[in-house]
Amino acid sequence: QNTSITLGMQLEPPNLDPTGAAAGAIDEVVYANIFEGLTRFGSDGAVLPALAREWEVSEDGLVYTFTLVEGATFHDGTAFDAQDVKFSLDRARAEDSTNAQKALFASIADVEVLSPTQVAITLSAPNGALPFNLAWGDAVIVAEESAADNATNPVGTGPFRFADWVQGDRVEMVRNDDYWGEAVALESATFKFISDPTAAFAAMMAGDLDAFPTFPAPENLIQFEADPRYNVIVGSTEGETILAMNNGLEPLNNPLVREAVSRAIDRQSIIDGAMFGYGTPIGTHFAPHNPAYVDLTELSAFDPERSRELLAEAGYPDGFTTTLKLPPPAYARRGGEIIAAQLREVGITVEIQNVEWADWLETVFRGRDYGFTIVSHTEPMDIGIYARDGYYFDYAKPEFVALIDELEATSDEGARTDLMQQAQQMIAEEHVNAYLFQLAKTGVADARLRGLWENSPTQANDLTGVSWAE
Amino acid sequence: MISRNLILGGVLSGLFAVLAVLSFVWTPFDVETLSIPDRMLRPSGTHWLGTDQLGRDIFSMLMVGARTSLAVALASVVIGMGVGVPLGLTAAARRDGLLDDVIMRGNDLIFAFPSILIAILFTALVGPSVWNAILAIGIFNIPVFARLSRGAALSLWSREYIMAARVAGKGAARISAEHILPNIANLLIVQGTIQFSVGILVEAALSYVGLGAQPPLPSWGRMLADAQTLISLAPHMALFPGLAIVLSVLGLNLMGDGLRDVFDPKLKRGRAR
Amino acid sequence: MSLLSVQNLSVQIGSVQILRDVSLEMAPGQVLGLVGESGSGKSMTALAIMRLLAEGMQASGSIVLQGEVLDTLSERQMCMRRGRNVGMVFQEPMTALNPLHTIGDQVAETVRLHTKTGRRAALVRAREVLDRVGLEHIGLNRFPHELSGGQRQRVVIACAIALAPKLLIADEPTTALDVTTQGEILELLRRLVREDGMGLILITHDLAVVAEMADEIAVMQTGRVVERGSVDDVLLRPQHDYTRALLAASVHQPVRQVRLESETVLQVRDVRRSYPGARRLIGRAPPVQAVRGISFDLKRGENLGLVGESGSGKSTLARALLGLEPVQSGEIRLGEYLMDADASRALRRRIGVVFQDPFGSFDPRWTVERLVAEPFHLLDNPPPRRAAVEEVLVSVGMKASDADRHIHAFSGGQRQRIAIARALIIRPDIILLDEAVSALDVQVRAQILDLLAELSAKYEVSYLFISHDLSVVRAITDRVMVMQLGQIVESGETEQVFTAPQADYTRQLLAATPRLPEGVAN
Amino acid sequence: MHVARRLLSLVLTLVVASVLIFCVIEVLPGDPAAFMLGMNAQPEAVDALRAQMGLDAGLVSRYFTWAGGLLTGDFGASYTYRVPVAELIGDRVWVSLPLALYALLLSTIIAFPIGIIAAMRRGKAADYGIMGATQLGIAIPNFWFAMFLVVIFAINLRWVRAGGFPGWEDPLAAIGALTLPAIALALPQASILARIMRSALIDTLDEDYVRTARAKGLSQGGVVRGHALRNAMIPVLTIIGLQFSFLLAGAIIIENVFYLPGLGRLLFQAINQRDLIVVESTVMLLVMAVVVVTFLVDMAYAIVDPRLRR
Ligand SMILES: Nc1ncnc2c1ncn2[C@@H]1O[C@H](COP(=O)(O)OP(=O)(O)OP(=O)(O)O)[C@@H](O)[C@H]1O
Ligand SMILES: Nc1ncnc2c1ncn2[C@@H]1O[C@H](COP(=O)(O)OP(=O)(O)OP(=O)(O)O)[C@@H](O)[C@H]1O
Ligand SMILES: [Mg+2]
Ligand SMILES: [Mg+2]
Ligand code: NI
Repeated sequence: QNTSITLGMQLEPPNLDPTGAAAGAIDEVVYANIFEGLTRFGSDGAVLPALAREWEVSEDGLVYTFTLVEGATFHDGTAFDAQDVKFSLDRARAEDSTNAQKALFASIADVEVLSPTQVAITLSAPNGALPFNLAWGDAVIVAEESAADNATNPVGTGPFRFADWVQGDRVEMVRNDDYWGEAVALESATFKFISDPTAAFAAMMAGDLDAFPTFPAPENLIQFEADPRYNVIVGSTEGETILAMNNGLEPLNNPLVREAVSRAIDRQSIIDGAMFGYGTPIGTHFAPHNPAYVDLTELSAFDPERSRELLAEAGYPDGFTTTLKLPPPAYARRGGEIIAAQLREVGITVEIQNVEWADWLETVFRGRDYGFTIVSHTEPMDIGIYARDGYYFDYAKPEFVALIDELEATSDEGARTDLMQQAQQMIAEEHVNAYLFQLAKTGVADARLRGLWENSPTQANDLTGVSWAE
Repeated sequence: MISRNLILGGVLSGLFAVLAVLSFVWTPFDVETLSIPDRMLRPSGTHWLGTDQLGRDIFSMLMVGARTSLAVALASVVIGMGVGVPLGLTAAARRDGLLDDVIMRGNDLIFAFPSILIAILFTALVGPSVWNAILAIGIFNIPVFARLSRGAALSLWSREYIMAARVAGKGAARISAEHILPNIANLLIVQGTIQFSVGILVEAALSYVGLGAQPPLPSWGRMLADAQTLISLAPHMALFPGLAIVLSVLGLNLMGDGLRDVFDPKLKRGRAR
Repeated sequence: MSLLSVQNLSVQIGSVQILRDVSLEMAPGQVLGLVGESGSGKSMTALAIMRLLAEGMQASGSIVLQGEVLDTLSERQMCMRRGRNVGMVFQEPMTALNPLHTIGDQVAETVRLHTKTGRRAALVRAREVLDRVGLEHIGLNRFPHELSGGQRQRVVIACAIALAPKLLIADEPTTALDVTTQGEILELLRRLVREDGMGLILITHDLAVVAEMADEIAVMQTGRVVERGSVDDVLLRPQHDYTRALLAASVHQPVRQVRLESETVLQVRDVRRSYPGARRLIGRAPPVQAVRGISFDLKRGENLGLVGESGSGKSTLARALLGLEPVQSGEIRLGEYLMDADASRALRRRIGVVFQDPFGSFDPRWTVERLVAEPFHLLDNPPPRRAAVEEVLVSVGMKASDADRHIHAFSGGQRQRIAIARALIIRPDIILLDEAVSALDVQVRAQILDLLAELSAKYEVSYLFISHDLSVVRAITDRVMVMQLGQIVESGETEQVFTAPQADYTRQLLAATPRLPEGVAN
Repeated sequence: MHVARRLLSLVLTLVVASVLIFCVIEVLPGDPAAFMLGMNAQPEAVDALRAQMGLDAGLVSRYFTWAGGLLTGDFGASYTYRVPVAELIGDRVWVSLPLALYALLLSTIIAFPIGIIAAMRRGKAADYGIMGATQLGIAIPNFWFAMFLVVIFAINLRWVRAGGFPGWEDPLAAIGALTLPAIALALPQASILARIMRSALIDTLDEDYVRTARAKGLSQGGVVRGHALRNAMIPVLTIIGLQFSFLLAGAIIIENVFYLPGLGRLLFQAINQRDLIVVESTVMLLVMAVVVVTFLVDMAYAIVDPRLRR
């Protein structure tokens, strides 16, 4: 009986501390395996209890009282208790915090230890999303003794303990026999980092890997599908892939021009050409698997004729020229080539510039020095970014900001759905960005493996339920 | 004597040069128009070498790619020669002087940076582009030409005809231009063709790792990079750009060899052994 | 029984005939001198005997060594004869030894190849042989670059005689050496022949050398032996026209009018020139003193000779006079002006130069017209180029139409004429001739010497004539200076210096110079 | 004396190179701290991280810290991995260096015999065959060749793994993992080396001392073994030295094809993550490798050639 697993990942995490860096690759290794939070995401995106067995919300929605599990210990042997929760949350929201998602904790006014197994979190304003926020990898609970070294020697409460990290090659972890919860089936797990898609394909084919949960080359999936040794697992992610437009830049500040751009793009051919058919077309910034999703693709249906008319109407009968900056992922690089060709058809000339992430963050995201860019927003439920002031696509229309503020303060599900749909409608009609497709999670695994996540509500490779078939 | 190498090499390199020039006015298909339904077609009567993952005609892409490759390689040879040869000539004219030392140590310094490192640094600095590739390969070429021309010039400086020119009151610059340069031209031409072929290879490598030509400009190296993950699905996508590189480099190298035979009869002279 | 008998030896490359029916005969213990001008086939003959011709050369005819027919032996068998039965010494001592092996190993190699001795025993033998050639003080573990030219040539000879072969072929063994060193090497060869009863084929272009060394002489011309006989017969009673012409050229004296005027055109006072020493980590090695305080005057129309062995500083002095290099002290005056490294063009115009290498002193890419006119750079208003070039070409005995050709189209003698034309074109007061005839065949040399004498009379130019060849200096100069280690050890009227040398060094030089016997016909 | 002089110029080159590398890399756009924290990071969090990384110190003081560290072997800590750079590089060197040496070994093993055969059969069919093959070898881009090697030997035949590196605990597996990359790297090297070997040998066979040796009674083969080969080593050594730089450049690309955790991949990754200190140290190390190899080759001349001793 096989009790170990070797997983492939395209990107190597820069370090293993999910509370100190943004890289999704960190969560892909440690989330739910090594580190746990008060709450966690299930494979369907639902917020489930984790280190907090249960919680209660006060009448006014301002105080959350979490009851913690008992008997949990950190991998270094120290006990887990309410003090650790306070420490972790205070650390994340502190003045000198280096938490990449510090905003998640912005609404917390105070964390109070009621007893070793009870913590009360007081908010400055009601926030129905707190359990959701605490499920993020950035909100995992760490111990004061080991927090500083988590980057290289992560110590959490999860079912696996960290064993070894050969930088540039792999991270190894072994089963934590003192785990407080249900024991996991696997005794050890290895995450191997293979950035090159060809090499990934070869490694999978050669049997060096048992699974590649997010396989980087969708074009090769046909071959895996044809091979009975492998299972191709296709699911969804939280990644809305968009052609972001710089709303603050002439002529993209003109909604007519933006609509022209949206209509010049044939989503299906991008999905086919860049993603080899994997991906769901979207017409707004919202995940199609979310119950509140509205299909607005018709608002920006492919229509080059109309696109040219709109351009003429906006005063650009001969089109215009701008830049298209592409970060490294294949969806951007490949999609960019196709979009450039499609835009050229209606007279818009784009100059493609491939940039690395660090460069993208500095020039596009922070410096807003771009015309178009393609990026996948992988955070769950992130339509709120359209309300941010000075965000990189520079929208933040007051009406929309008001809408989002109202949403934040609302906890009634029906009302929330309504507000979310209004928000979707508004950005789709304004064509803030051109909405392309929801990124698919395309994984490959040994046909005998059971229990791998199909979808990706957050970037994680939760191994707690994984086992080998007899 | 015109050797077989020279003819074969000339024909091969000429072929690519013609394709590159022709691509300005005509290609079988437009390389900027995509046709997703027609992607990854095998070679056929319509698409002589098949199509790529975005349905573009590979033969047309190769033609335009030839333009990129040849232009990058040529430009980098021009940079290398343009900077390296004057440096080498100056160093030779000031042999054993401080300037000579400074130039040659500078050369050693550049030489210590493999071209790919230069390219990586440039890319990080200004982003990837054809210019970046040209500059990286060009800089890498500088010490090659500087050393070559210095070495050759040094051996000429001890010749009596240089002495005669000095007796005629000519200065170092004038002698370098009138006597040295024409007499090392052969050597430079031969080395030029070789660096040209090296340039094509390096450009392909740089584009392959994403440091060279950027889309939508077709480039052989990038075509290979694109073909990489598709190699078992559409091997022709990897085969033809690779062959284009091999044949053009081969052509230039053969031409270089042939030219050397023409210029340097010493190699053909058999001596008593 | 004869030692070596060569019958009707012919060699051709493709359709080009290089040797035609060469026949030679020699007895043991004899020295056969093989003479002839450059390209006449002397080396080919030697290589054909050794069966070391390059691939693609076909030889025919018979070669019999000590009664054994060599030309039918297999390559393997031939390898066993080379080095053991017949040894060979080549011209260039600088390159004839493998730079990476010690001299001991190189001499021992011959021994180990042919006898079943171990390395140690072979080295013992090598020591003996090296002692015999006069290298008693040189260790076996030295490398060739650590030896002087003459010493290296001795090592090459040691390699060849290590197994006491019956025949030694020496192809121009002394051409690259100084007269004094040449004398020593020739003496060594003579001794080996005498002591071992070895036969020696001595190949040379220098008739005087053969005259001193050989018992018999064979004269070659364009691949044929044109005359063969005893030394006396050939030298004193030459039968063939070519031999006569060769002899005449060797003793040729150009007709010169001696015209000494009092005007001094060049005045050299205590000139010193040193080269910076080799660089070290910090600083440099002590400088090389190439010229150490030389003073002399050159009068208008005078022919002044400068002799001295290799490395004595002759060329260094010449470069200083030409203003090509700075001097550390002393002064060089042309008339009333000082000549130095940044002399004006007007000053440089007064002095021209002709170098040794007739080919290397011309840019192969330029036409003769441009080449000859190059010194016009020194003139502010040069005359029309074409006419001037044609005129000067004619004056050195060339055709006006030669101006359009490139330098490779001319023979060595013609090239040297063009070099002289280039020096003359701006009518300098002085022409410096640095080994200007050393690279030429005797016959061509005679012509050039005549030309120089004629031009000197016609244009009243003064010559500073630098050469290591005493007979040439004697033929053309009025006054001579003898240089050793950067200093002038003797100077005076040419005839006087040659007949009654004062300095030891001059006497040594003269003694070492081979001479043709008295009575060689003019 | 000569050794000391060369050593001095080596040190000088390295110092200038370090300044150059530091300056170029420090002006790169992109902030390591911002990269680490991603899109949702708040500015004060980025600033806090910058301070933690020591990035708020002045340029000059950071240079001296870094350069001083280089001397003592303390290269600082990686911005992203948070481990000592020396450790990171130390691990990678054990992949890159063996790979380079393996490729060098392969290429000499292939190049020497065929170069010698070609020289001795000059103008014959074997010579033309070998010369043609080497021309082709030079013209084939090694990464393209590597792609086909992977397809054939790893994916189709499954003789070796497609890539990756199992570590040196199992030396046989480690060597197996390096074999395809080394072959891909060695192909052009071997071709160039074989050509140089041939022409160097032909040149030395034309030398006067070869004629002298023949006159002693040495056969053609004996001359090649006893005299020509060692003399031909001088140009061959030069080329081996020069090729090292190409070998490194090639290795950087080949490591990507075979996903070997070597210095080249470390470099690419560090550049992308703006892990500047790793980039600086790695580039410096690679440059140092080229300079040192050039120096060693120079020293090797002295072993081969007595004229250069002392
Ligand atoms: N490898 C060769 N190929 C063609 N011709 C050659 C070759 N070697 C020599 N020759 C020609 O053979 C002729 C005889 O040459 P050889 O070397 O025997 O002359 P030599 O009398 O020794 O002259 P020198 O005094 O200049 O040494 C010359 O005309 C020369 O040009
Ligand atoms: N550029 C130089 N650097 C250092 N030393 C030099 C240089 N040129 C010449 N020498 C040395 O100066 C001395 C004189 O050399 P020079 O060439 O003047 O001799 P020469 O009498 O012309 O000899 P030859 O008859 O061989 O031409 C020699 O010891 C030589 O090694
Ligand atoms: Mg000869
Ligand atoms: Mg001289
Ligand atoms: Ni030294």
